[in-house]
Amino acid sequence: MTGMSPIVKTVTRWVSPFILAFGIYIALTGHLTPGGGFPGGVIVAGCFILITLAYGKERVEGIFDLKSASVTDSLASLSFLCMGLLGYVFGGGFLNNFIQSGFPGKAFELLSGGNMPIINIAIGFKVGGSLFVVFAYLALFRAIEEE
Amino acid sequence: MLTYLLAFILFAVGLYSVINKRNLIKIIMGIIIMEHAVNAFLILIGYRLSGEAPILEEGMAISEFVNTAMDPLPQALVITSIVISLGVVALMVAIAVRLYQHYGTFDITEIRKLRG
Amino acid sequence: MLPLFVAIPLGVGFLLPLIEEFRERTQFFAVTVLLETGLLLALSLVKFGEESIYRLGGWRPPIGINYVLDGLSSLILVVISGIAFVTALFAMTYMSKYENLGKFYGLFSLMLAGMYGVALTGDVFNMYVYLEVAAISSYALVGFNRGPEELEASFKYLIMGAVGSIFILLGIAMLYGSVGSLNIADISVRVSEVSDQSFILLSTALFIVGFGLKAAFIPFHSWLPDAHSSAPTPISAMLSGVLIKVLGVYALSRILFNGLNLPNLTPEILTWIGAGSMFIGGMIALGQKDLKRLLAYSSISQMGYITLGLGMGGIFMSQGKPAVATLALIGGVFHLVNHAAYKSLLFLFSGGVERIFGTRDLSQIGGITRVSPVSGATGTIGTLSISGIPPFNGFWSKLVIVIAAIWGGLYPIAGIVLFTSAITLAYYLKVQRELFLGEVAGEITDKGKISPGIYVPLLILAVCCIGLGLLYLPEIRGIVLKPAALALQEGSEYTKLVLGL
Amino acid sequence: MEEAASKPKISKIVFVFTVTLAVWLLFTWPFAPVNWAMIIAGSLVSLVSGIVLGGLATLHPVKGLNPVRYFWGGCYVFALAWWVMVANLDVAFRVLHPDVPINPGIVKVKTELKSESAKTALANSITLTPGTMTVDISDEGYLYVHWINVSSTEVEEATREVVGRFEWLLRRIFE
Repeated sequence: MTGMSPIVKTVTRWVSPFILAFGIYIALTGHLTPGGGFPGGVIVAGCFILITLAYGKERVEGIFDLKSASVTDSLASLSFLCMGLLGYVFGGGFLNNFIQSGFPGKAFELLSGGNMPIINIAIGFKVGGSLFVVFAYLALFRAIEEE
Repeated sequence: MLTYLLAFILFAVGLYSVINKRNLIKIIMGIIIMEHAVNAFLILIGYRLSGEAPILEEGMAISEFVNTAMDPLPQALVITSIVISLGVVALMVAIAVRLYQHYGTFDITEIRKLRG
Repeated sequence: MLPLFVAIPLGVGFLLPLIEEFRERTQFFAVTVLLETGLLLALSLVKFGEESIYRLGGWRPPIGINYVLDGLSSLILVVISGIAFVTALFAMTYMSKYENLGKFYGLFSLMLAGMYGVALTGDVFNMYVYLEVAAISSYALVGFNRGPEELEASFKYLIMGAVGSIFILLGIAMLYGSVGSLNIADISVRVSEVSDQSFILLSTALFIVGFGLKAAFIPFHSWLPDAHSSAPTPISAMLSGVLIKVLGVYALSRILFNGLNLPNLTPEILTWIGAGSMFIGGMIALGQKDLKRLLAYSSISQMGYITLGLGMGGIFMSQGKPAVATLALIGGVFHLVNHAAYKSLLFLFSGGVERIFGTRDLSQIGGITRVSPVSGATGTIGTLSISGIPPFNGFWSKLVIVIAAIWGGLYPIAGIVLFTSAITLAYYLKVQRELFLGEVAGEITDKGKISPGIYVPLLILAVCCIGLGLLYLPEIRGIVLKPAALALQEGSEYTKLVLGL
Repeated sequence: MEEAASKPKISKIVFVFTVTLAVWLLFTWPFAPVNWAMIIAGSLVSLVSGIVLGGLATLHPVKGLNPVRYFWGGCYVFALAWWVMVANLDVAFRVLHPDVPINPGIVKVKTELKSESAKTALANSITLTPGTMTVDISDEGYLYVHWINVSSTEVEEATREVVGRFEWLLRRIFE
């Protein structure tokens, strides 16, 4: 894949940091505003998919390639499971909010969700990683087969 | 009642496509249409005329929230089912692409080594 | 303790592909999964017979999701764990030559997690989610070899399974729209108070179609023979032995018996669907030449027995004959356990046969008892017990179903059951004649492949096939089968357990 | 021209970090009572964004920190708004006129701008202006523009009419 025209490349260069930041923002504030781990992860994956489409496979390899995406995928799901098990150990129930809800910050602030932001971030990484893997296997199918 | 009718028409369109079409991609699209019909149905169940988004804001009384907010549960269900259907559709497309590599066609009448 | 049933396989399922990204370690994966299933088997045996609920996240039942352990689900847990353990033991040797084993065992564990979730959960939508987890893993596993036929079977299974799931989801949506709750116990309280019963009936119909597609009842069966014969052998054993039961019959009966309190005509429909599947599946199996396809059609037929037992239980419950109803339900549950044992035995055996002869075509092979006496003997035990020869377990469960049908006055059903048993005997006699008794025919690819790793699991399952008949002894029956049947029959007990009324 | 993505320079990381953090703070505005959690989270997110995507950022980050360029950028926004309004009226006139005096076609125009960013901004500005739309861009500095009222097919003449008014401002912003 050689990528697209210079216009697409330049616009990608301009907006991709903001897309990434926006995706993480959506995942991070999932307990305060509409959104959450899944939409945030989709946006993050969309950022990398945009870069891959605009610049081609080679350009994205140092940033977020297939292997790191699947590693992210697995690690994120494991950390989600760990949060659940930590709730089991400390909070008395699987996925219990063992960091007391509303403990560090006041209500309607960023740090008021207990373990919810952590879980949302884990879901965001999980979704981002797996969506990118899906995209990579489908769109770069030929390239992977030829290797 | 219109809700039910709308969802059923969409559902029937998808089911028709799954049953009657011979192209793998059209079958997959039929599945997607069916899933969207069910998702739309779920969302419409939780709809309330002139309701508000179910977000508890600062300084809002609980009774006021209950009286104006829409039912958030169907929305949670729908996002879960969207995630699931994403996985199913991704797997379907991947298998369809593989099948195309083997047979060179998307026509199911030509991909029929196995008998039901 | 209950979430561990889901959490452990989920963790293993995510861990193994992660390790595979860095290093390919075939035996490590196999041993990990074996330990995992062994641990789960031990857990489910420890938990057996206990009645408890678990509140996920600490929310009380009608609001939060809860896991319910009662007579039926603890029995199902033991069945899943047992078959999974034996299958993992078998796969350790059988699958060692395949590639991408980290992904294979990862998907296997995810499938287990989904099945445990379906068995435990007390929430309809949560059941749908777990059902999809198990189903998606199984779609991918069916096409694991990535040959054209495997992919085609997988695609067919995928389309039918996806349509089934959508029907189930629509049923759930409709149920939520009219009842306003997703908790099974809460639904059973509220469902009688709903004024407009027509939507309840519609959602019941959608559930029967959807779960019927998952369980391969007869009008919806066309994917099963392809999928179950194309999958790798351990997966065939898991699919036929456990998956269709948990995803199909168990989930359906949980919702219909415990949630919807058996709406009108449902038990009759279940009974006749069961009878039809039993009869037609048997008739088609009679003409099959491929061993695995024969076994797959036989699965459809045997699933018919289970459905028939449960449906008859429902009929007798609505007729006000609780004793007969219990007997019929015991017959259904008992047959479920037995079928899990001998069908996975036969599928694993067919994998061994394929290893010896290099083909599954019945006309090209023969004389397996001379080549490998141990696996031949286990295969004989499997075929004898599935065709209902007296000392083995299959006989007892079929007997219970027939007795229940006759005692309850459903003579035509009893006739169909007996006739289907004769058909079953006929096609397994064909298998016997071709496979065990004849001369050694065909090329024997490699004798050394029948190693202990292949036949020890077969021996374990064969011992189960002989021993499971003991479940019907009155003392053991009271501990194992009767609580399971009563869990379905006494819906109020379930409600009391969950809601703590 | 493009450098290796794996080794972004520190200056690029700082540039992306700064811009992302500025946008983050604008959008969340955590200053009414100062919300340190939001600011720290924003810094972390911007840092991640800078490290991961710094390699893709502008080729000369020092230019991106020059305030004069931002002043001209502000001017350009107003100028563009004016031109868009005028072009809008022009197109509306052509559409509503009973004769529909249009003469559509694709013309080739040449730009003197060298940097990729400037060319992109030019192409997007042309597209944003009603009546003209960039179809393609070639490496030699030629743009192919679809024009609702082609007055000249000569490259020089068309360049003066379509591109000329944007170019001098864009050169001050980007080059």
